[in-house]
Amino acid sequence: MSVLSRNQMAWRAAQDLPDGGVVNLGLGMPVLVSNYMPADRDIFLQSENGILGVGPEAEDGYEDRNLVDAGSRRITLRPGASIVDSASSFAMIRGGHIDVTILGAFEVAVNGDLANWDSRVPDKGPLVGGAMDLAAGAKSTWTLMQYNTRDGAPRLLQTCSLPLTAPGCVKRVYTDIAVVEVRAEGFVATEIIPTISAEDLRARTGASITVADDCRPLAAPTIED
Amino acid sequence: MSVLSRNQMAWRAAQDLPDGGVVNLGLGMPVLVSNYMPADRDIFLQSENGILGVGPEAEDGYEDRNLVDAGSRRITLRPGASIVDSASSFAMIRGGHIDVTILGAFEVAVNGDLANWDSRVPDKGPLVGGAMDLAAGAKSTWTLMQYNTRDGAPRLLQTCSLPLTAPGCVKRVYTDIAVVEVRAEGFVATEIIPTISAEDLRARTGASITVADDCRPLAAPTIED
Amino acid sequence: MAIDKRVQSAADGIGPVKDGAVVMVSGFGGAGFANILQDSLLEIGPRDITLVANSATHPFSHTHKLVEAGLVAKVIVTAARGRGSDLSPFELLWRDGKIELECVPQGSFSERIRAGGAGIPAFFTPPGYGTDLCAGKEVREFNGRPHVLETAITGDLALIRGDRGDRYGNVSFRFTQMNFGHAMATACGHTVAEVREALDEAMPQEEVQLPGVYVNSVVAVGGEP
Amino acid sequence: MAIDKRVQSAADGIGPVKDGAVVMVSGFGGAGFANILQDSLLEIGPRDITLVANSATHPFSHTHKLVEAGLVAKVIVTAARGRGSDLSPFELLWRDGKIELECVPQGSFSERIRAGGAGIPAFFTPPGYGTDLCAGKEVREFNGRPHVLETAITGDLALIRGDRGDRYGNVSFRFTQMNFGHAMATACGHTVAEVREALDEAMPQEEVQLPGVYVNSVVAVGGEP
Repeated sequence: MSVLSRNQMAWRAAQDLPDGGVVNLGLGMPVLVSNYMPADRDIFLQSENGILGVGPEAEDGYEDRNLVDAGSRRITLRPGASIVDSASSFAMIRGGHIDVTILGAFEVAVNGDLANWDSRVPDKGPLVGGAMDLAAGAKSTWTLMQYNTRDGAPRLLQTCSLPLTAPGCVKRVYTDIAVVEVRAEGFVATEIIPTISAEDLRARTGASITVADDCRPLAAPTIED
Repeated sequence: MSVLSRNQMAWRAAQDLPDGGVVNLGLGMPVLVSNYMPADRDIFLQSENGILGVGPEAEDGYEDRNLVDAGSRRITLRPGASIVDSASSFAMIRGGHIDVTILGAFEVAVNGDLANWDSRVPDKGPLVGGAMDLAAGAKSTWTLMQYNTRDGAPRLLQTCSLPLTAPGCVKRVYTDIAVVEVRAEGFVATEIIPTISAEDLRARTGASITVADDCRPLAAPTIED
Repeated sequence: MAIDKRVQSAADGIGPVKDGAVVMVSGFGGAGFANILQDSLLEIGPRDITLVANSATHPFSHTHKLVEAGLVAKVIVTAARGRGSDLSPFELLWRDGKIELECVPQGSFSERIRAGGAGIPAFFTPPGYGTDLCAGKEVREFNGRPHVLETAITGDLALIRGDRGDRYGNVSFRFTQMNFGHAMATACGHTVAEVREALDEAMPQEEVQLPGVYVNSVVAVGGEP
Repeated sequence: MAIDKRVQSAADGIGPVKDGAVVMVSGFGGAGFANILQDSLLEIGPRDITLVANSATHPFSHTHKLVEAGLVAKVIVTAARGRGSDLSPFELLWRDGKIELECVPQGSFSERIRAGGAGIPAFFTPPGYGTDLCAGKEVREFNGRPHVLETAITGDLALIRGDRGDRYGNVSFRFTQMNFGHAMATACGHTVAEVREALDEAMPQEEVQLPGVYVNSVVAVGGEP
């Protein structure tokens, strides 16, 4: 099996969402997770523009321009959904009422530091949105990202080189080649795709990483892109 | 004309309420003010349990036990009323969105200090409610009170002797014998009942008080008690 | 598992309560008292609880039963004065040093609870400055005006009263029934709502006043609307 | 005079705007942009305004027109990045030092505005700690965790978008149209709501999402629901 596709990565992260949990999915790849939530689990998706209970995207012709998520997608509501204003939505986030947030990331450090909002493109304006609030406020912050940059540089690092989103917040990292937990003792790989050796993984990591004793093969079903 | 009755005092204070204003009336005598609001002014009464737009008390048989004001009166709503929770209600009060609050008082000091919540009855528990928030938060705080205690002691003082509700908040005092403004230069009587001389008034006041150049007779229509 | 927060009894909703727990109870002005839940808490009988409620002595709230039964080590309230000149059960215990009392201005009380639910540990506020209730608190000037630093209140258990609830924990309130219920539900580890009516289907989103994320259990207890 | 906050035009609602005014504009994710009011503000043409809005560059919000016209001296936003790699008009002005930028995490942004309307000048909050956006801000530990001190944002003028409004200034929102509109309306000296439909009669209290006390003018502008 080769590296996981974006959809497969999203599928893999979705399998760990807690039944009955409240989950916020960041823009970009994380929002794909909503397509793969296990059917036997009842999960509420929160969107930071004030929705508790985001449903599927609206079908063509049934969109409502005032029913959007934080990523401007025209969506529907699931049964039991409710809507609040932005201040109340972030009271929910900051107050620890979100069980899991899955965010994109540029870099994650061995102490859980997250850098996901500023890649230092010259002269481009900043865009922080709710990233810092979600990273600091959710009970668990997971990231969903390629293990390495396009140039092959590591994203799992001893120390982040890019501006931080929040210190010490990341608990787990889902990638195309491994699932890595950020524990007190450092990065621990709990799943690795079969074609990658522990040695390969270490070479592609910018910090010390150990392989869990019970490390399993990282696998996902075939998903059409 | 003799001293004003409680209802006449309430009538007098009601005449100064601003058209289109938002007004909070404290428990006890101040709530009587709602009976005498000028018919040509459109005034919204706020109650700190979350009502904006308190209407008249409910008639017998039409009460709703869940529609009450902060004084537990079973009330109605006026057209345009809305209801929020306590945190939002005090955000409204603290945020300066109440034009006038009329509160009862034990003592008012020449610098505007208000004492209206703790008369130091031995062993009785405290009851502060929203008094401190209203006194500190309203744009204007007026008091409605007898000019003197039952024993004839002054309530308008150089310094309050009872525990403060809020420092420097009172702008105007409505009483049974005079209307007094609390100005930078001190107490200034702007209306006095005709049977009381300036000398009498000074003798019944616990601080220096001046009579305004344009001081008028304090008068109110006859009201059945 | 399809989420269903409806339970058969108050005791099922409350579950075990540890000695020393901080318990919040809604209700103000005669509306929104969670009395059936308080009766159940009395039977469960935890010791040394801290009670966070608007009043320790309101005759309509069963809070006084918890106090009289000796379950309460401390109250955080805005009112603790029995009616009339005789001492209430609370006042007798308080006079004899058998119960601790923290009296808080009502706006600071509601905002401290909201802050507890919103992840804000402390805030500066004008009300209470210069009064006995805020003696010893940190003071700082903003815009030339002194403010006191107030800290968040959080709890282990919130007992609130609503009108309708659904399987997702969404709650609606009738008129002024909401008062402190919303903030309390956000500020506690476990929230139980007693409601007149529990709905089989999801409440329409525009009727939800307290999102289900803040409610762990819903108990239908009937009663007049 | 019977209250009637409905006005015939956006310009009537906004009235004169001083140079240097702080103007807040609602809208997020494609919903709730007060674009007709922004077009009117463009015609009124105040100089050196500070714009408080979620984004300085959102293509659906006419905020960018105000920026391009050179009316804006400073923005307080959570996003200021144009789409694609080319620089947006905002980014060009910012690069050339012609516009000042304060970028705020979205939860702190919404809470600072709520605080502005709620009379709270400052609060401690976890998000942003340890990041460039909060460099230099006061830090204090609560419960073993570092927090930054954030200060309130208030404004002179709020331009918000709602669904329906009534003569009393009460406003309802459609789905996620509310976002920042509620907090902004509470935090500004003058608030104008553009709504799809203005009602002759009072909105039923249970439909009111923004109480009329926070709204000075209501302009019906039509548009799809």
